[in-house]
Amino acid sequence: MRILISCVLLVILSLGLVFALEQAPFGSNQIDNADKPGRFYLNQGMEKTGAANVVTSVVVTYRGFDTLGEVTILFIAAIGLGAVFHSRKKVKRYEKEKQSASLILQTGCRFLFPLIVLFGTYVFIHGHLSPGGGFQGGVIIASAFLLLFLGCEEKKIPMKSMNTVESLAGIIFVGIGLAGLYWGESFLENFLPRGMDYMLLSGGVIPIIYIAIGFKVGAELAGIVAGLIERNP
Amino acid sequence: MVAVLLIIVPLGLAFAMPLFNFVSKRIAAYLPIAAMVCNLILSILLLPSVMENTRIVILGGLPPPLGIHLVAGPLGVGLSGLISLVGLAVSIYAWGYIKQGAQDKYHALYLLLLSGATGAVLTGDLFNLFVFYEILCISSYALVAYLGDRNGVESAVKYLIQGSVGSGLILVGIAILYGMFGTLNMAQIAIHIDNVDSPALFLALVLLVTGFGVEAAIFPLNAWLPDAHSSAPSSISAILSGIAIKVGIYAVARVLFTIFGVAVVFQYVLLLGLATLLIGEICAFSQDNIKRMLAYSSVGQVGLIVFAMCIATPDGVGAGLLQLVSHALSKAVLFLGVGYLVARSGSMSLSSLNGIGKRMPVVCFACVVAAFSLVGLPPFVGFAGKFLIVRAALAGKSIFFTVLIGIVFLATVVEGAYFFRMVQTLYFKDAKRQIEYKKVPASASIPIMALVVFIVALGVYPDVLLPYLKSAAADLLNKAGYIKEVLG
Amino acid sequence: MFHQSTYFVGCVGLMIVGLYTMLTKKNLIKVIIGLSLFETGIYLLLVVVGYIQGATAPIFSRTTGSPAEMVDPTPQALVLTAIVIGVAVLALALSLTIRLHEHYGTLNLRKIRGLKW
Amino acid sequence: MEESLEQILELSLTLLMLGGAVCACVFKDLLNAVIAAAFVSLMAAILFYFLQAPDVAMAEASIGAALTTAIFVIAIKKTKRVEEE
Repeated sequence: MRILISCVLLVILSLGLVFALEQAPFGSNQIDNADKPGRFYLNQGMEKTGAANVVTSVVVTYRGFDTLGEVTILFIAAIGLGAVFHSRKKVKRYEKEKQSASLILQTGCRFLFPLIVLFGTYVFIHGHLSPGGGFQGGVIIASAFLLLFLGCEEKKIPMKSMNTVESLAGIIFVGIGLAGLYWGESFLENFLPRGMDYMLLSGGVIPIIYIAIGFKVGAELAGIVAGLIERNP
Repeated sequence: MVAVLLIIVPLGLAFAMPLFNFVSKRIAAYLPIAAMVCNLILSILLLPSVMENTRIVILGGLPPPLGIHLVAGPLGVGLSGLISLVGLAVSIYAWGYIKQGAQDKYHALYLLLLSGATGAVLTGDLFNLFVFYEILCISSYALVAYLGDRNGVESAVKYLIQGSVGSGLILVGIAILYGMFGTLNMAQIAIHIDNVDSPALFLALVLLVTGFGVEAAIFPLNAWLPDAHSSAPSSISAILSGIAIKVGIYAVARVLFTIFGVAVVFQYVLLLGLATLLIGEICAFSQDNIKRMLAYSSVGQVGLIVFAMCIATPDGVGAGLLQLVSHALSKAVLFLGVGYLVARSGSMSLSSLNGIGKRMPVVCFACVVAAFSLVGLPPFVGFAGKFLIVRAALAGKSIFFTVLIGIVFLATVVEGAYFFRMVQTLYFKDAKRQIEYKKVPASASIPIMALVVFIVALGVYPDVLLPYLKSAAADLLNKAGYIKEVLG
Repeated sequence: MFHQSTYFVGCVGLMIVGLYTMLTKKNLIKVIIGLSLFETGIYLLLVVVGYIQGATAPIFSRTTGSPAEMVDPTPQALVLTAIVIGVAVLALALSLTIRLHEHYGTLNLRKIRGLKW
Repeated sequence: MEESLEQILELSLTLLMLGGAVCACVFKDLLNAVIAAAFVSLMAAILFYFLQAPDVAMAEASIGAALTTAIFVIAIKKTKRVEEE
């Protein structure tokens, strides 16, 4: 019965979607529309911000407020996970009779960990020049911590410094936004000089904000993974 | 320019909270109070100037059709004032009420919830509205499960599943609108939408209203509400009933009136609102659990507000907004008060509250005032709201609306029945067992009484609010004016 | 238009499969898997919306890149935002799932009925 | 010729992705279902690359295929592995 009802609902929804998508003039109508935001970003974005990757300039400056909200949402998820898992009694650390990883695995993890962190850092530092950026780099860093959790169980993530990094990065993001309001005309405005095109030091505040986002996302996701792993049933 | 601080101050304080925790864990409880005081002062200062002309706050250095911007109009600033008023009362209450769990995390989540609500009512960009709406929703999922008990976690899971399907549908709607018009600015979409007549547009409308309707708890989408509101800690129930639902209603109204503005749809939504009203009140009548009763009563009130707004005349929308304010204040008082009643008597069952009114006079008096205000008895603000709704509905002299108003009266009778039953239980029944009742702390009675003062004062002088309501209603209904103010 | 129709079938199909999983499955983790499939479908839809046939990625370089031949960058920025929101919701949902399993010892949604209408 | 090759590739990737989604829906063993969902994310990431969205492709590959799967596996390890009737 339940399956039947849901099938009927979904068939209606899919038919509606297919009809709607067939009729809408997607994509094609925008090439000659210079006043549309998308075209504007492409035509003027490089000149105004100095970032070669237009997606980055959209994410960080023009739609920077969305990005602030999005970082906030990850922050909420990390805090919410801590609040949901909070238990009244102080539980001692999870001492299960799990077999520790083999020597090769442990050594491999120790060897790979700095390399992965380095790669993540590269990805978010070059976010304004090449594909990638704060989110992608942050996730890569978080996955390095995940590897550390799986391979070397005796290593603990220093949660306190993690929280500090997270909080400082958030404050830097908001602070740069307010600085734009102070020295420029609006919140999150690019108030630094744009620098040489295609060089690492270009794009004004974009690399700074993306580095802050990278640290914040990395710390938050690593915190989420740590919270989930360390939960004792 | 100042309007951006309304969002940034709570957000920045929430980000900084882990740093404050290193200094002392006690600071966390004061931060929401500080942020809300700041927001309340800012909103009150801004309100007179935005009454004259709407302020556009540019973000990211590009003028409106290109970048994100905030619209500090009478509606947005007024609602953010309401949010910070109720938020301030609840944060003072929570200072003494929340004693278990990770308290610093509670306060951070609470602060983020309020900043999400403020951002959602101020923004002028469709996707930004979605992002702030998600901040509101996700922090309320976490807060509903804050106590970590059986019911709380279960209802949070239900809420999360329904809420995230709703946000997915909103995203599909945004994708369709962006594909058709190539912009996310609400004013620019509103311009283009008049020139296009396509079934895709109707689909986008349905998807957006369905998605935002999950938070607004319009009839077929309200299965999560009674569970979530009754299982959450009482301070969170108050903020969910008082603020979170209102943001959902605001978003639905913005989509219906400002972006689409198709008069044909209003009648269907109006009927949905009426169905919500009837179902909510009847379910509330059959409840024995007092928090569930209040939660269903919220469903009913949402129905009434949606009904009033979809009359779609300036009077109707203004009356709906007054009812919104009245419900936010009264339901906050009721949940806050009932929180201590339940905590002292140890059970949520209505019968365990027999005769408690003599032992906890202040809280019970406040609850009775708020209940009377919700029913619509004269010296309170609820009366003004319901009276204006009836007047706006009957203004057109159509038989259709006369019949509908009859149904609204019927629902009010049901509402009166269960609230009078509650009053009877509180005052006129003998307590079965004798329990030592501790006094309610001042951190609870002061905000509750402050809100009661507002309920009575606005009930006696509703004229204070009327000019604001009028321009707020114009802000919602006057599509051409909105476009002109945003795009210049 | 063969190009875009393929993608429309892909993203609508993914959304429908995800919603079907959410509506009919009883296991909570299965429902959350359905949610993630549904969201992947939406991301694909958003990117397809900004796609222009024959255009290149919106990244300038020293040698190439004319703005007229690039795809719309805005939907890509939106999808980046939406993906991160999705993973946040997912993490919260799974933490609630673990907590629910501690209380009830099962993940079958038909058996978890502490609250009634 | 090149054009049609690309189209065939896109079509087959889409079909693979849908097949993976159906598998994720049908599998009784939750671990298998999660791996199928990760496969869907991976295919979606490749499709994003074809759609000229390298940023999104990177994000989807690293978040959807890697991190989400890890979180799911951790959650399954803490709860139950088999979907019961």
